[in-house]
Amino acid sequence: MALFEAQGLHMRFGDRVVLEDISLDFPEGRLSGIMGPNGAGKTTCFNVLTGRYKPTRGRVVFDGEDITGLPPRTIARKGVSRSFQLMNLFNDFTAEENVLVALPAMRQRGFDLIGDAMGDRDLRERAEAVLERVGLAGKGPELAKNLSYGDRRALEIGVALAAEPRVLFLDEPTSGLGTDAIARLGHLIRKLKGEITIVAIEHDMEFLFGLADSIAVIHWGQVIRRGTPAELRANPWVQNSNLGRLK
Amino acid sequence: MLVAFAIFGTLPFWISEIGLYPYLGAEVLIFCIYALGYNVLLGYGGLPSFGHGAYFGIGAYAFGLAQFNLSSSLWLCLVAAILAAAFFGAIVSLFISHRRGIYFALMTIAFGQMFFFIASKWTSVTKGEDGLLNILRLPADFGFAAYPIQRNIPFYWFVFGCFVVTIIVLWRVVNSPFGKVVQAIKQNEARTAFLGYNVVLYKAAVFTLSCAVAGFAGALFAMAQGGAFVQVMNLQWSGVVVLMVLIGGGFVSFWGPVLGVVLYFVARDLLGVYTDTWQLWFGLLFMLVVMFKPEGLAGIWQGIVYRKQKPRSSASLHLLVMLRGR
Amino acid sequence: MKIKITRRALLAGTAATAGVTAFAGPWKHNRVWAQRTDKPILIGLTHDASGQFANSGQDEQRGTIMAIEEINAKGGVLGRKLSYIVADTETTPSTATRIAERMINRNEVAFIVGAIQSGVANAIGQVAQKYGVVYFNTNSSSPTEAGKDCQRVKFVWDGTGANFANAAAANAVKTFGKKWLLLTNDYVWGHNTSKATRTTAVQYGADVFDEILVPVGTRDFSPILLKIQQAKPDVVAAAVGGDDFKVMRQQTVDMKLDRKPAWLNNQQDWPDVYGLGIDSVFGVFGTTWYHKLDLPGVEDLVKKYQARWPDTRIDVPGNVFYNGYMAMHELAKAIERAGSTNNLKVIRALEGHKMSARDRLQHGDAYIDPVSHHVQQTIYMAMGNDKPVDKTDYFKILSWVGADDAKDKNEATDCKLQPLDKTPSYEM
Amino acid sequence: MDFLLYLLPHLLNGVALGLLFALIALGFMLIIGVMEVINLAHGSLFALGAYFALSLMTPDGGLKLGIAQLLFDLPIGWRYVIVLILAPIGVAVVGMGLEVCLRRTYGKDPLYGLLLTFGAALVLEELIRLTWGPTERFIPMPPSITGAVFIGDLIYSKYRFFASGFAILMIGLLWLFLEKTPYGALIKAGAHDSEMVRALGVNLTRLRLFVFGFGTALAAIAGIVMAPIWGVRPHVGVDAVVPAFVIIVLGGVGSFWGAVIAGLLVGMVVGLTGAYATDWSLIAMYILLILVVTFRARGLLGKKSVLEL
Repeated sequence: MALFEAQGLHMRFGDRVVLEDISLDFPEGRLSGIMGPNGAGKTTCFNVLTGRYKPTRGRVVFDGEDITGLPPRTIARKGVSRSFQLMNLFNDFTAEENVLVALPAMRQRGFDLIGDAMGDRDLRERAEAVLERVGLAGKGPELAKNLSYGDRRALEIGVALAAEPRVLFLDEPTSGLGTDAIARLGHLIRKLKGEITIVAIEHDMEFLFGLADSIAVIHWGQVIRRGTPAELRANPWVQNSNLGRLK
Repeated sequence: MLVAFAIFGTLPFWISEIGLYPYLGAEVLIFCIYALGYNVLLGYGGLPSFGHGAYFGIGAYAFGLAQFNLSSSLWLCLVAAILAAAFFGAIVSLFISHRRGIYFALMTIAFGQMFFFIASKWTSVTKGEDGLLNILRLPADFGFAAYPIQRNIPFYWFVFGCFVVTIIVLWRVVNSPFGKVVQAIKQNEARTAFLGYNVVLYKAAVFTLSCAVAGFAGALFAMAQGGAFVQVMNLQWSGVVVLMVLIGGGFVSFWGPVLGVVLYFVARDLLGVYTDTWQLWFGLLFMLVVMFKPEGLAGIWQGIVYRKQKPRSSASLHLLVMLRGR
Repeated sequence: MKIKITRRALLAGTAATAGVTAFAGPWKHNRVWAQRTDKPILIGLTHDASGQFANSGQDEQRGTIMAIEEINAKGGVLGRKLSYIVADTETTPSTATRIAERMINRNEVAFIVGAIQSGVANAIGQVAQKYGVVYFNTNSSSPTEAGKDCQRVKFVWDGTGANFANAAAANAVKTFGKKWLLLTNDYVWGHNTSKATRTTAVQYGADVFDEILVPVGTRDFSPILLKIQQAKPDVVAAAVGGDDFKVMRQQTVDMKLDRKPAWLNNQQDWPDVYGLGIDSVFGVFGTTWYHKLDLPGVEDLVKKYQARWPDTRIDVPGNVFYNGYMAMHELAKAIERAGSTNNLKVIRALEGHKMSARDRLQHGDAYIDPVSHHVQQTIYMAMGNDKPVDKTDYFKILSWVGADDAKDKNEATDCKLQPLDKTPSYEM
Repeated sequence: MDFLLYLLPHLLNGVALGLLFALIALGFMLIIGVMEVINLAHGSLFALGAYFALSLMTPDGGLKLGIAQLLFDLPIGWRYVIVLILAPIGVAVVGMGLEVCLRRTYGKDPLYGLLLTFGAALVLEELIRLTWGPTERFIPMPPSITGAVFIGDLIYSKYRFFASGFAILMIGLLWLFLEKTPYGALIKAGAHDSEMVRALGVNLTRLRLFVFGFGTALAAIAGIVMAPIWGVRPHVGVDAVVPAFVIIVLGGVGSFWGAVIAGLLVGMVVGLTGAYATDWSLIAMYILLILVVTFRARGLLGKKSVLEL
């Protein structure tokens, strides 16, 4: 039984069809990948899944519940969290504050107007734990904008994780990273794998092939292939296409 | 914080000696309250309102009307002013909270102009351009004792008390979970929404809050002036508070608005003595600040402190954090 | 933060005009200090230098300053010279309050003079009443100034909208016809003035069939002008003020609509029209003074004005200057009569004081109404001059109405002055 | 039928007003659309245009240069045409000076650009007051475009016909310039893709300087055209900048036709409320704005812009 499902998604912007009859399912506890060339509709698909856009047609189902067209905040509260391709941190916050704001416990206290946000030991410990989990232990007091690129990416995932999601969507986690940082990121995601359900968009095929349990290939707004990495690797179509780096 | 309290807390003892006068002190403090409240919206929430004078004016009128028609209790009248400003702020926030940037700013102008227009037109209530006159400085009744605040110096102390309360409340608000969320919205509204926050509601809340503070300041101003006049609601005066907040450095410091208000009033009062064209000099000064030190006075101050205090002890760090605000 | 203190202290050092002041003792009566008799009497001039009425504010300032200089040339008052300080009230009441507080507490002025706009006059009046400082509202012509917003310390020198309405309406019904349309600026002055016009006009048999409310800040009168043409009134009685009036005049004259219905404009302030050409004067309107009145002394005043202010763009004195100038002279005379600068004595010397037509350079005698503190005076009706004798001769004076005929009867019921013994004593 | 006869002149007047509003907003639109700077000095530059025109039209304006006398000796019609060209150029120079100051705010929060121009507005207004005095001034106009015309039994201003015709001309010229010339293409590209403009080898700094100068020249032209309708006084600019702002937001930032349509809409609304509910005619424009922006986030034809961030 899939935890998260997309059923027959259609998406049109004006007269341009971006997504056409996309059906996907992401089983619980697995890491699923979505890949495809630039402009294939990956990111749009992602935005539809996480509630940023409402699909023209079709349904998005999470844990047996239809969440199509719900506002992002409602979807987020149900346990769907996402990272962003263009890094989307709170730049003037410290790393710790970035994580803190994302904690559901903080969200529940959001209309607390007089408490001390940074004075709650329990909250701060949780934030510290998240930072540690993404390899940023000790970097809590640094301003997000002063972190290195790799650290920022890790923090990006940390913020998504802090929301304590049941499904974590990662939007091109490797984009812009160097080899070392990619290796570090791979390590981090591998650690998370199994703990929660992960869906990643990626055009770095090598990276995704090494991590994912199953992969869907999107092209021209359609799912053109699905399978395990091994199956796809053997597929001549995928090998011949220019979908990304494949050693 | 201590420095500010020390300066304003002793002001009546020396202000006359330096050629100024207590009424100016009271007016400065009232505008500090207004500007600090405004800065929660602009500096922390990143929401530029160019029609905030409206809520200041609503507070002033509400205070006067409450005094004439409802009650002669200072506290009740103040509460009425705050509630009135908050009420209208809340209504407006319904229309503007899902807007951002320039569209937000423009909508606030449009609503501000509407309130200004209604206040000028509704002469049977507001007395139009003549002003709602004879608003009294009601005695501050603390239950066990009542203090008259008719004269300028006791009135100054009263305003100072209000200032301290406002500072404490706003300081707690900006450092509360709510304050953090508001700051998060300023930095990245979409991301905050994806973290499960109802950003529209938060924006509405922070707008309403700052309107309430503006109403509070407006009520005090009505007491200071002994009347409520429609001009404080016009676009120019709404612009002035933005100017004071930014020139002081509201974007980088909780205290920025205080510096800005002090600079604005003192410079104006002193320049005004020597020249009728103070607007020219002030405009030039303002342009220079925006060009060369957009972080404002607080930014300059921070620059000095940071440079001097490279190796910081924890005590001075603590002090610094208090001074900078964040 | 420390830097700030020293900077302030430094600024204070440069602000040498400020005397050393200390606040001591109970408030109300500590102002009566022994005065050295040669200390100048300081007058605070609160004239607008910016904002909508900057131009008029500067004109009345020329009047008050010129009067002060003349008084000093004759040796001052009670052996003391007059001196003055000026501050821009910006046509903004909150600024005016602050300036009044500063002038009284820091500069220790003896009297305050100057106002164009009623909100500013009220703001200053309230502060002045609190301390007991005598305040002259020189040029704000809102009927409320000498009506419900009157003050014991405040004296109103200009004719009000009601005076002009009284003076004009009766005549206009006879001359122009009975079908009247009111054009009312949608604020207090406009409403009060139109109300007075309506009352008088109806009394003389006019049919006021419509009243158009013009929002303050209107910059385009074309819809209104079209509407007026469609309605075809005999008389349009306009109570439109400030910039709105200037814009309306310009647009009406441009469309040549200034002749067809008769326009009755409440008051025409000289600074608002001078320099725009004689063609720009339109309708029939009131004024308290004109520089070509055929009276002894008028020409002298014009010459003195031109000698003193050779550079101003307003080449001849007008009503706004006149009000400031006359008020200041009367202040000096009142101090002389009172034998003191004590406010209560000066107030008593002013109340009910009669001023001869000769001194006022007007056709009729004037007096300061003890009930409302309003200077009841001659009101002239005028219109654009079709036979100007020179380039300053904009107005043709049609007639004049004496103080008692022009008087606003409502003042007596609306105005409730604070009792004199409740007014703090003040002397500088 | 009576009703229609009553309505018709007001409709036409509304269109004329709308064209004038659009004219007032053009320069503002160009600067906000291309440079994403909210130029609050628009009003003061508008006023400055009128004052420059005053100085060039008549010796009364205080210009004492010998060469100006040549101008004063020309017939008034020619003088007016020359002034319509020279005065905006003068204002454009001032505007370019302002742009140089503005450079320091590029890449920062758009609020800073807005604030700088706010300061500039104060300075310019005060300079006008110092130079020309606080009195109301009057610019002589060629008699051929002043006076009244009869339409049926109604009298209307000849100048308004001229002014609205002029507005149509300016709108048309600007549109042709933006759409049909390589410069226009560059300006439009600069609006949305400064990297592309750089890649084309165009000096972006100079492009911005030019656009700002051009925008302020348009403000000045509007100031000159409006002078006989609104009058000339130091603070007249406030009357221009607020409607310009409203029109741009109503039409949608970055949209040329949006601004024109919004101008017409505002003119129509002001014209009709002026006839039927005069006391609400001023606020009508704000109510219109609130209604439109409540239902259409980016105005009528707006595009996404950094000003929203």
